[in-house]
Amino acid sequence: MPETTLIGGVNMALARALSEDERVVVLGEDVGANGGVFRATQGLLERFGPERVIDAPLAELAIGGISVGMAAAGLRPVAEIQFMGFIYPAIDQIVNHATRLRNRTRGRLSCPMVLRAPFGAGIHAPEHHCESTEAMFAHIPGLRVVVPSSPQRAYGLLLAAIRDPDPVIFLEPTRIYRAVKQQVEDDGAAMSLDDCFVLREGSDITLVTWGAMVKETLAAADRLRAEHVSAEVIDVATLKPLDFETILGSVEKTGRCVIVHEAVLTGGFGGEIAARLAERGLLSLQAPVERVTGYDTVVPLFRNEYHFLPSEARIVAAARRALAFA
Amino acid sequence: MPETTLIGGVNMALARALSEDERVVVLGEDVGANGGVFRATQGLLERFGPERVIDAPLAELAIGGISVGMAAAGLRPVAEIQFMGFIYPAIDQIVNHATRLRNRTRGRLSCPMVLRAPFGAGIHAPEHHCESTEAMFAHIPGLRVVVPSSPQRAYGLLLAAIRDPDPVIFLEPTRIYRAVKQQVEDDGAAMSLDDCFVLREGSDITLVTWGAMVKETLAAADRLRAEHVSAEVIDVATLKPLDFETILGSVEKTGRCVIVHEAVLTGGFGGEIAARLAERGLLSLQAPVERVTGYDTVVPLFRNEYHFLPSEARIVAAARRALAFA
Amino acid sequence: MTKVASFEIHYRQYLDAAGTAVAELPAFARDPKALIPLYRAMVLTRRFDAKAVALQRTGRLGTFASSLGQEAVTVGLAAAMRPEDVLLPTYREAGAQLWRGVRMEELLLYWGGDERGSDFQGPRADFPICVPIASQCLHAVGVAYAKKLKREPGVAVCVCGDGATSNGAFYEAINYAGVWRVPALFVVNNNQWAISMPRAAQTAAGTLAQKAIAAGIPGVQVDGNDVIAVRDAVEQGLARARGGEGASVIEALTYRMTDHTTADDASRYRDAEEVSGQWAKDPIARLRQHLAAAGAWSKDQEERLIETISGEIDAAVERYLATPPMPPEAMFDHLYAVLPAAYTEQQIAASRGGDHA
Amino acid sequence: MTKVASFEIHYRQYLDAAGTAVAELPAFARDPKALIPLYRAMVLTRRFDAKAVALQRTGRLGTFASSLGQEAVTVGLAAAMRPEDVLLPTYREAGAQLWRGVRMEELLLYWGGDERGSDFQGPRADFPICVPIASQCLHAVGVAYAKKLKREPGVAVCVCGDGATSNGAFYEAINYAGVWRVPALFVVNNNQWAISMPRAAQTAAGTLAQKAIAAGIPGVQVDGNDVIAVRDAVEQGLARARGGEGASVIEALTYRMTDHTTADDASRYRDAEEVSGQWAKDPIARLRQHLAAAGAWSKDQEERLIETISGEIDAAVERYLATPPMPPEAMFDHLYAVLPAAYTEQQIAASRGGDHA
Ligand SMILES: Cc1ncc(C[n+]2csc(CCOP(=O)(O)OP(=O)(O)O)c2C)c(N)n1
Ligand SMILES: Cc1ncc(C[n+]2csc(CCOP(=O)(O)OP(=O)(O)O)c2C)c(N)n1
Ligand SMILES: [Mg+2]
Ligand SMILES: [Mg+2]
Repeated sequence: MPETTLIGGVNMALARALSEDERVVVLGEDVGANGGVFRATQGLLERFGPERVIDAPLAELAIGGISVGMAAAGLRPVAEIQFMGFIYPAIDQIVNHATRLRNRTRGRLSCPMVLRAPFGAGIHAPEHHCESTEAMFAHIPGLRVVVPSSPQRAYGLLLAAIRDPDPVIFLEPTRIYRAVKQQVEDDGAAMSLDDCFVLREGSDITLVTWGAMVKETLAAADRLRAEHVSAEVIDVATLKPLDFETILGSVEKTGRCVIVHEAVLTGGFGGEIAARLAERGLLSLQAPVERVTGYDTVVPLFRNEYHFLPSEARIVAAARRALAFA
Repeated sequence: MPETTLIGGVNMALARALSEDERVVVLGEDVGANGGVFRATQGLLERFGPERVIDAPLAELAIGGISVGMAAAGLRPVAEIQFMGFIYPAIDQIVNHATRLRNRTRGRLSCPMVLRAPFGAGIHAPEHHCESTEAMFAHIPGLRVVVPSSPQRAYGLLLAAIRDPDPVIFLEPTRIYRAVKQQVEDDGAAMSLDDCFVLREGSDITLVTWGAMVKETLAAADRLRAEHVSAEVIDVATLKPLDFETILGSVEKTGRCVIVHEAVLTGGFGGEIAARLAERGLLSLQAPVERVTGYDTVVPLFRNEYHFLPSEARIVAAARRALAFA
Repeated sequence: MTKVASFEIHYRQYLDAAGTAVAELPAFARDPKALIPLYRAMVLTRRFDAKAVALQRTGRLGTFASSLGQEAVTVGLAAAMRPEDVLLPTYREAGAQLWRGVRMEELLLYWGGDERGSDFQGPRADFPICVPIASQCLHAVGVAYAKKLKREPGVAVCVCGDGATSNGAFYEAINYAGVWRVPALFVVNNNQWAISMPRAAQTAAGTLAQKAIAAGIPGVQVDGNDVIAVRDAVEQGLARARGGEGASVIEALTYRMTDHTTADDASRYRDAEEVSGQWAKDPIARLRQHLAAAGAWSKDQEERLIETISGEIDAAVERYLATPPMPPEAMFDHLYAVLPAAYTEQQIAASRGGDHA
Repeated sequence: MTKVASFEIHYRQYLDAAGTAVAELPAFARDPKALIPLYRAMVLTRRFDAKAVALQRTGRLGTFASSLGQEAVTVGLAAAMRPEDVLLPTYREAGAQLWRGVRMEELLLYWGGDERGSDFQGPRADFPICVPIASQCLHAVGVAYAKKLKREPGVAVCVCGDGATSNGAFYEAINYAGVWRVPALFVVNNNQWAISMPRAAQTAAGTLAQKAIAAGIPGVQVDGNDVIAVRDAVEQGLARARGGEGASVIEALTYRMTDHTTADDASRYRDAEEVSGQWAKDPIARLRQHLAAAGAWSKDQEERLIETISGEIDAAVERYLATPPMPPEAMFDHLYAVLPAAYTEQQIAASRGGDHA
């Protein structure tokens, strides 16, 4: 079995989907000869030709809207937005059309499309290349919001997203695109879009996270283990629809919870999870839910972006606070 | 003192701002001769002329982006988006420019602009005329998000928003545009954008809301009073930055809280408030925080939209659950 | 300075305002009898429109957007289309939708606030009415791309208003359609107004057809009150697209004879004289005169037509009014193909209805 | 069919690739000595550019976007501007920014990931580098509107790339600028590539200048490697705008001689021969030949120029490298004019730095 990175998992899933389903097309800026600025679409033009691997003129609203039209007319577009910082013009098409076409026509038309975008800070890139505004999307009814955090999950979740009959936003954590290699079999096996992933079982505290922060969160769990604290680590992976039962089950077991995300605190999706824990898990909670997040400000340019991102140290400190609470 | 409606308060504030500060301009689709589709800008063209009351071609992205340019060049644009359902193309300019220009230039340039939009369902209008996606905006650093819910607050908060040196989204609850009349003095007095409004004091439970749901929430408080329950009603009014201290203070007093908003549950701003209550108010909470919200689906067309909206009955029931919790 | 490019915009008209042919008629229009279906459809559109407005005024319909005076555009474009083409309309194209087989009760359900009105039993691939201005132009490019890739026949026909041509979505759409050479056609239904904004306030461009130049595709202007000119221009645009020559833009010049919608009051922003002057160009009277002059239409036929049409409309209204609302929980039925478990609880709560706890 | 409108697009060049005048030079260019500042600025731009790339390669700068080969566009347009004009640049207009008084160390700070690089001490009203493609075009309309309303002199000069002309923001901007008749100028720096997308893949339009027709404003094409042509065209566009005649579009034809940015590898998508063939059109060599032929430039002058410029650049680099980073809590300093109390706690937490709890 070949070893591959997260971006490699994305590439494998795209190739698989293109070869198994002729309705699948890939479109976006620089996805053709260039293979995508991160190489997610590398080799696809050569294998599947320019009719199915489509370089798009520079217009994200168009990429969104044209994907809606393609999907409604029977294709399965997988569109790339070059960076999440440029996804905003497409929101109109997502909110007003992609997620509504099925409901609006009582199922006559539908919108099986995937919008992929690299997201998150920490890659030393210029402004607008470090967004994590997944919460804006998780608020939109009718959408699925998926965030892989390992090569295997990139492959399995992207395949699931492409096969899903409804629109999916697929956010790829740039910072860990090449962080680890894993053996990923190209067996066409999709993963569930209805379940969180328990990455590590534990009994003292639950750490909930997604995206690139999985890295620091696992490191924090290691550090806690050295202090004889057994931390359960959950990768939410699919933010919408949210598999809250898995999170709740874990917190009912551990009684304590730290939620970690890179996005700014206020209105971040951690708030939704914390709110639900307070609603349905109040009697199990032995300490307030902690949120470790990006600060409520504009991500600094890269010289200081590192100070913005949640660190392993901040996660450990939050866990210690939760553990010390009595 | 003249009696006026919420939309009247908006109109008064616009007229006041235009007459007291020559940098203020009003722009948007149909804001001129037509006076706005809801008449918010009625009479302004006649009084202030077409250079300052500007009919805009049909392009919301442009309305957002041009306002940024105007503001950076020393004007104080107050732009109208005809309905919140059409605000999405402008999000790009809000996230990427309006809220960042000051930080990006270390204060050299800034962006004192207001984007007004009618929002919310329940007016028997066609699709896309019933949005409440304020949570998407409350997640954007550097923005202020303001929602008036009475004629007086429409006047005072809009004046404050226009005078504020930073960008403000000002969402006007369409459903109560003409619901009540109030005496509003045109005295130029702005209200604070840093404080919630306690509309009614109470000791048994705190009801937190904003926008058109203030109406049902006050009605629910009346109903509860008849059951000898003393409900404190808070109109958040400024969602961002959030005056959480007032809410926390109230819940520390009452021990119970129901949050009411029209937006869909998941990722709604109620989640942020509930999460903070669970973080900082855990020891005061005598019952789980309840959220009464729109359902997690696309707002139905108007024949059924009424089933989507939180009702007085649902608020009362949630309050009763919270009160019965032991 | 060297000239590196030059462009011309042409205008097409066959019938003048009095119904007299001012140019040799295209083949389909030479036999006057062949024009009767167009006439019938325009009359139906106008009568249906009047009924919808009446229903709104009496509280039995929501806000409605009238197409009064614009019947030649909406009927003419649909008449040029084939079943396998896909229509992507705005809210002012009832004439085209009815021609293509959308039922009157479906349109009434839509304007009555019921999603089932967009579940057309007729043209299953046609798009529903699009409210966010110009956003459907992009869908048309996607539909056209799908047709081309799948080697399926058919053209995506997008209709939008004059206001829409100021919107970035319109421009991105025609530009993509041009460079990808997809079978699409953009019909700009220029009724001179976008709510209260007159055409001249939207753009400094002298014609809207010239917007096509920015995308490197052909643009043409037609008399939108001349149903023959509209149908002819659309046929040519469709033929181009079918022949693999790609997309084009047609600007149809017409006039919005009434309020923007039933929620609007046009007297606030435009002169009654401007409007009444436009009646002289009425598309229905024009074709009737043309037919009558050719001996192809009589008072008697007119009366019978009105009678039949009125009967059809009344029957449709009855079916509309007899349709009970969907149950509240239906708001979850088509949120996803299969409702995720996470939503079941809310669906059950919703089923109790708005007034319940 | 009646012709209702016609348009032409013209192309302007003064110096051919060999530096020979092919048309009568505009007034400002008749005295060769007057062209030396332009030459100097182009050389500075290229040397600065090379230094920035070197700093990036050695890990002392972040991703950098080179303007190699495009110096005539960026310098020519700035040279035509007045101080009271406002520049709205992309990331590839270092030449224009330096001409207008932005300091080299400021540009380096920007590319080094430090916001203070956009706090220009020189042109205080100029906009910072804009990354989201075409979004600055709309700002230009707003700035121009403000100038017009306040009866202030000055024109908003927006620069964007060929890729940007596919974006709705570009079109909405030129359309608004046209109908509002504001003092704005849109310079399309057409370097033939948008990362890996060749110009022909962006649009079916034969020129980008013709996009202006959609907005009803003039569009002209110039040789973007001829600094005289660029400056001349921009002067005329500015004169129009200053005279109250409104906005226009200039397409400057040039070529991106290197990778899109230091993070790009253009060999993946374009032939080395295509690139090397373009060196024959180099804007700097062209002007040098013109000046030398006129006896206005010597080897000696060239050597002294290089020496001075190198010294200036080295000094700027030193100042850049000597600038310590801002403290972490500075990320809150300019979030709002006055930081709301709700943020104080977070600002204090941030001041402890990323590694701390
Ligand atoms: C994106 C968007 N902005 C605003 C509106 C509100 N609105 C509805 S119709 C209309 C005018 C449309 O004018 P035009 O395109 O000329 O079409 P017409 O109504 O004249 O047929 C406006 C501004 C909308 N529906 N969509
Ligand atoms: C809205 C947006 N989408 C995508 C990008 C990523 N991106 C950066 S530069 C670029 C190409 C720009 O091409 P062009 O406008 O021709 O300018 P050039 O870089 O050639 O000067 C792209 C796609 C971006 N910055 N902004
Ligand atoms: Mg119109
Ligand atoms: Mg380019």
